[in-house]
Amino acid sequence: MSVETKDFEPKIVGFTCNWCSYAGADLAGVSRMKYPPNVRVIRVPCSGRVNPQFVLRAFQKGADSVLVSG
Amino acid sequence: MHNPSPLTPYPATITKIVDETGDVKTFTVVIDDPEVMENFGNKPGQVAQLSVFGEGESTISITSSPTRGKFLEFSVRRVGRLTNVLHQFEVGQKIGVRGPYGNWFPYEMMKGKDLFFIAGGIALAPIRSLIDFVLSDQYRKDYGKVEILYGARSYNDLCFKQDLFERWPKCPDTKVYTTIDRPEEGWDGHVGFVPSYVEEINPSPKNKVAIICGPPIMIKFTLAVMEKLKFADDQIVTTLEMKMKCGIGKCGRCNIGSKYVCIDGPVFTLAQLKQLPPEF
Amino acid sequence: MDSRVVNKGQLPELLDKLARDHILVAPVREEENITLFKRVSGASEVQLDYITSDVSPKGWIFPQTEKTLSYTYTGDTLEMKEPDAPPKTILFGVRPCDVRSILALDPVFEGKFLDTFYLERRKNTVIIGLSCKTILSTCFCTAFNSGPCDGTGADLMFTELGDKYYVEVNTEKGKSLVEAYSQYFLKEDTEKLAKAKEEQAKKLEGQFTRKVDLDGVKKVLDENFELPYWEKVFRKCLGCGICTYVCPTCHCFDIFDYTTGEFTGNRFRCWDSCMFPDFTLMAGGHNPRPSRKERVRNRFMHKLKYHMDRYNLDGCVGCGRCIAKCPVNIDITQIIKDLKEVGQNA
Amino acid sequence: MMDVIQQLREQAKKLLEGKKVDMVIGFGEGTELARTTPVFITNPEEVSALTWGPLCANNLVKYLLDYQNLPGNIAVVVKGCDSRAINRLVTDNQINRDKVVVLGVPCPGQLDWRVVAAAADPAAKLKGFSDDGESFTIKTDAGDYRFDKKESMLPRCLVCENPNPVVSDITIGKEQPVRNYKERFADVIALEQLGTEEKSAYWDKQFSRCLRCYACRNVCPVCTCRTCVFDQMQPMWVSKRNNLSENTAFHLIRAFHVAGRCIDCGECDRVCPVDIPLRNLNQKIQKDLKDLFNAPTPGSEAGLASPLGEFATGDPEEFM
Repeated sequence: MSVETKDFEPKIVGFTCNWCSYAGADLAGVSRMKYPPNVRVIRVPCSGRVNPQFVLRAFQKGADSVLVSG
Repeated sequence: MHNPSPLTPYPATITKIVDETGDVKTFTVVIDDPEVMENFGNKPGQVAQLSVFGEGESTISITSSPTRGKFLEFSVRRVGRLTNVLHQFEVGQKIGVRGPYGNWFPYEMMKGKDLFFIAGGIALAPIRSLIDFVLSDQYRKDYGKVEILYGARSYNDLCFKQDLFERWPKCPDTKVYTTIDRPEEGWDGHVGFVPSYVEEINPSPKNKVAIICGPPIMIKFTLAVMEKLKFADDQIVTTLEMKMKCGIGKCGRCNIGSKYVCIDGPVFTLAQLKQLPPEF
Repeated sequence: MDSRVVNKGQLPELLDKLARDHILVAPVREEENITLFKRVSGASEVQLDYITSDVSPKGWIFPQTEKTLSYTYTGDTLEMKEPDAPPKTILFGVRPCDVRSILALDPVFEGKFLDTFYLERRKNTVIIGLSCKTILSTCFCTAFNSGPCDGTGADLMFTELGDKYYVEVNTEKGKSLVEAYSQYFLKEDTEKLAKAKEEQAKKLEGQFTRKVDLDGVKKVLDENFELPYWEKVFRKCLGCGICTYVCPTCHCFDIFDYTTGEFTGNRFRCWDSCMFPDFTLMAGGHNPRPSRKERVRNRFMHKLKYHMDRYNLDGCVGCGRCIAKCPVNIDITQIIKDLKEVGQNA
Repeated sequence: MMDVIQQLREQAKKLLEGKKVDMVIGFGEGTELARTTPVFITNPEEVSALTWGPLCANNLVKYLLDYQNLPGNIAVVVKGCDSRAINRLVTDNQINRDKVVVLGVPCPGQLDWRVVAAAADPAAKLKGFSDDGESFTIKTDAGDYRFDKKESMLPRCLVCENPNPVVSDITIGKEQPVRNYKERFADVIALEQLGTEEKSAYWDKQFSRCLRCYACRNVCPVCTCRTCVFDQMQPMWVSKRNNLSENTAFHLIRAFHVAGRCIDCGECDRVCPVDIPLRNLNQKIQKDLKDLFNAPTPGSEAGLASPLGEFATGDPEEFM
């Protein structure tokens, strides 16, 4: 695995709740705060919408980590 | 190098899109390689596999007659995954085409006879190729009177309006009947279901071949009418629809008994259908 | 044709050489009870004493997953590429029933439209058959005029006799392999071995416990599509795909695209099963075989009638895998027996 | 054991003749000595097709789903492990308890039919069974065959929790003692001991064999979705490609879908044509649920909710 190499850029899939985390990420953007582009945000209507199969599928498709936030 | 696989489509370009109804579009497609297009050799009633890359393939009947020029027309109803995507396509975009597959309408056998076409809804598409074929300048003299009966739920659901109301009625010795299921403002034509309209018109079976295509329920009742009108089983021709993947008789899913619709069909006479198990 | 002898002691060396020079596929034991045909790197991995493999070796000629096309498609531009021709493969240790099954598959992929993927693999594969030594309770290949030592269809047919393998060279492909490794394929007087093989075949044929007589079954199916009998069979069927996936003669497949990037993707064909509800389900929602009853009937009709109608070959080879693997004991030999009875009572 | 068969037939006959049920689902003689097959009896004259013994591994409760919308009642023969499925399906509102007559049969354990088939003369005719607690004897016209339970039973029977049905309307046969031959989660614990890489290698090897025949899903009594996620075309969650990645996705998604509902009947494990130890996967989740929520095996009591489907204030909240 290439995790050890210095220039490793993880791909993180983030499932974020529309009402808190996504709104938070949105606010961060509006406030011109910077965060690394490694997180690919997917908005969900509620973190309860996240099925374990979404997480598995993200890993299967090459995500290095999955963030569920809500 | 090995031989090209029959599963590999030819690249083709969409050259025209016509909105037929709310959920049916007719795509005019030209295969990019002119030599392949020239020798495609589709006969009325045959089908082709359309590729929408990323979505897969779908079996669609070729709705244009080879007599009308070197292009292919496909009328596609938006029902599933692939057709949804295809409906978003624009002129100039590329798709894949392979074929032509299956048998064709027995136009040799029909020579010298009167033809009575009966169709409902989207099912005019597969028999339109034969209508255009027999109405072409080249072959019109070989056939007798041509009558076309076409019905849909409403005026908006009638496909090929230009053909129905402008092109076909102008052809010699041709009559077009159209009907819609329910009365509608602005529609002064016939109102009623296809089977009852057939009974009303009361076509004589004498020296006539009926070509029927439509939803199963329409076919069922129309066949009952045809029997009443004393049409023999081999005077009735229809074309079937089945799920297909390969189109070349290998993937094993479009069988009705030991016949594959993709190579032994899709065109069957009623006499032939009666030999097959009722599994379609 | 020609026949040779391979000394039992020299077989490992021969297999090592074959594995070094080609892709060698042979029965391999996985876990406690499972034998599968896999690529091997040498004789030590080969399970010579296997009885039957859990999944038929057909997958080496008609793979479960096969790329038929890769494409780059942007909407306006389109490029397509077919995969490269498959490499030369040696399929070693194939039982007579499985060899026979490949003969049953051939006409499906031949015909008016030549299926190049199958035919290229078929052309590039040398099939080395291996006579059976043990008859399982599920075996019934004798019903199809085959037998435990039947070499029909194999390029080379090995039969273990004492400390020797009697090798029948059946085809040109087999012959050239024998010539390339002539130091192992000894030219001995094989008349005695041929006789010994006959005797062994006879002895083994006496060990079959399933007596299956197909006489009249096709006639029953020809004359009856609707039989109340199917009502009895389908109820217990779970609708899984075991029987079709372990079957050496099942050939149904699905074709679909798998995108790998924004503009790129591959087209695959994968085994499909007529026992699955979506097999015949059309986009519009109509399904000509909507329940398990129609699907079960279709499968057995395909094996016992449709394949015969189309290709004049048996659609079943009597390997017995579906009998052994079916979780609810749906047994094709029982169905054959019952159908015969139905025919006699009709 | 033979009197159980007799009673089973009598009860079935009574139920059918009295029009209490339209159908009896039970075990019938198979096409080989070592096998049985599900039978569906609607005619009281045909009850003699019913049988019972240590070769009746199938969980027949699954078939109730085929008839869930029929107006009539159905009787089904269940073992201890199968009976948990009845509770589970009732809890999931998949079947109506009032429309099912449970013919509970205390189970002495089930043999792996392959072991029996390998030992016995395939042409032999079955005459009967006997059970001395530690072994079964299968009596045939070609002689008797003795099978040690510990050696020859299905893996799931070695750690059986409920030899006696947890739900039953008519119980047939003597109550059976709980005999555990090893720790219930012994196999899972052994796997847990492996390092991450070893675990991954172990499951990779197992999943790469998968044929994706979906027998594990189709036999599963708690797989009740009308359209399974794996049959869905849009979106296609898992494609038909057979490779390690898709196979792993299939098995893990399935394990999560039955998490908290899997009744541990072990049918997935039994039916797998390539012997993937699927029960280990489901048992790992069960063990975790037990450790976290002290959850009993799903279905072991009537009305038992899934630990993942309800909230209790005492639930561990390690990340809050």
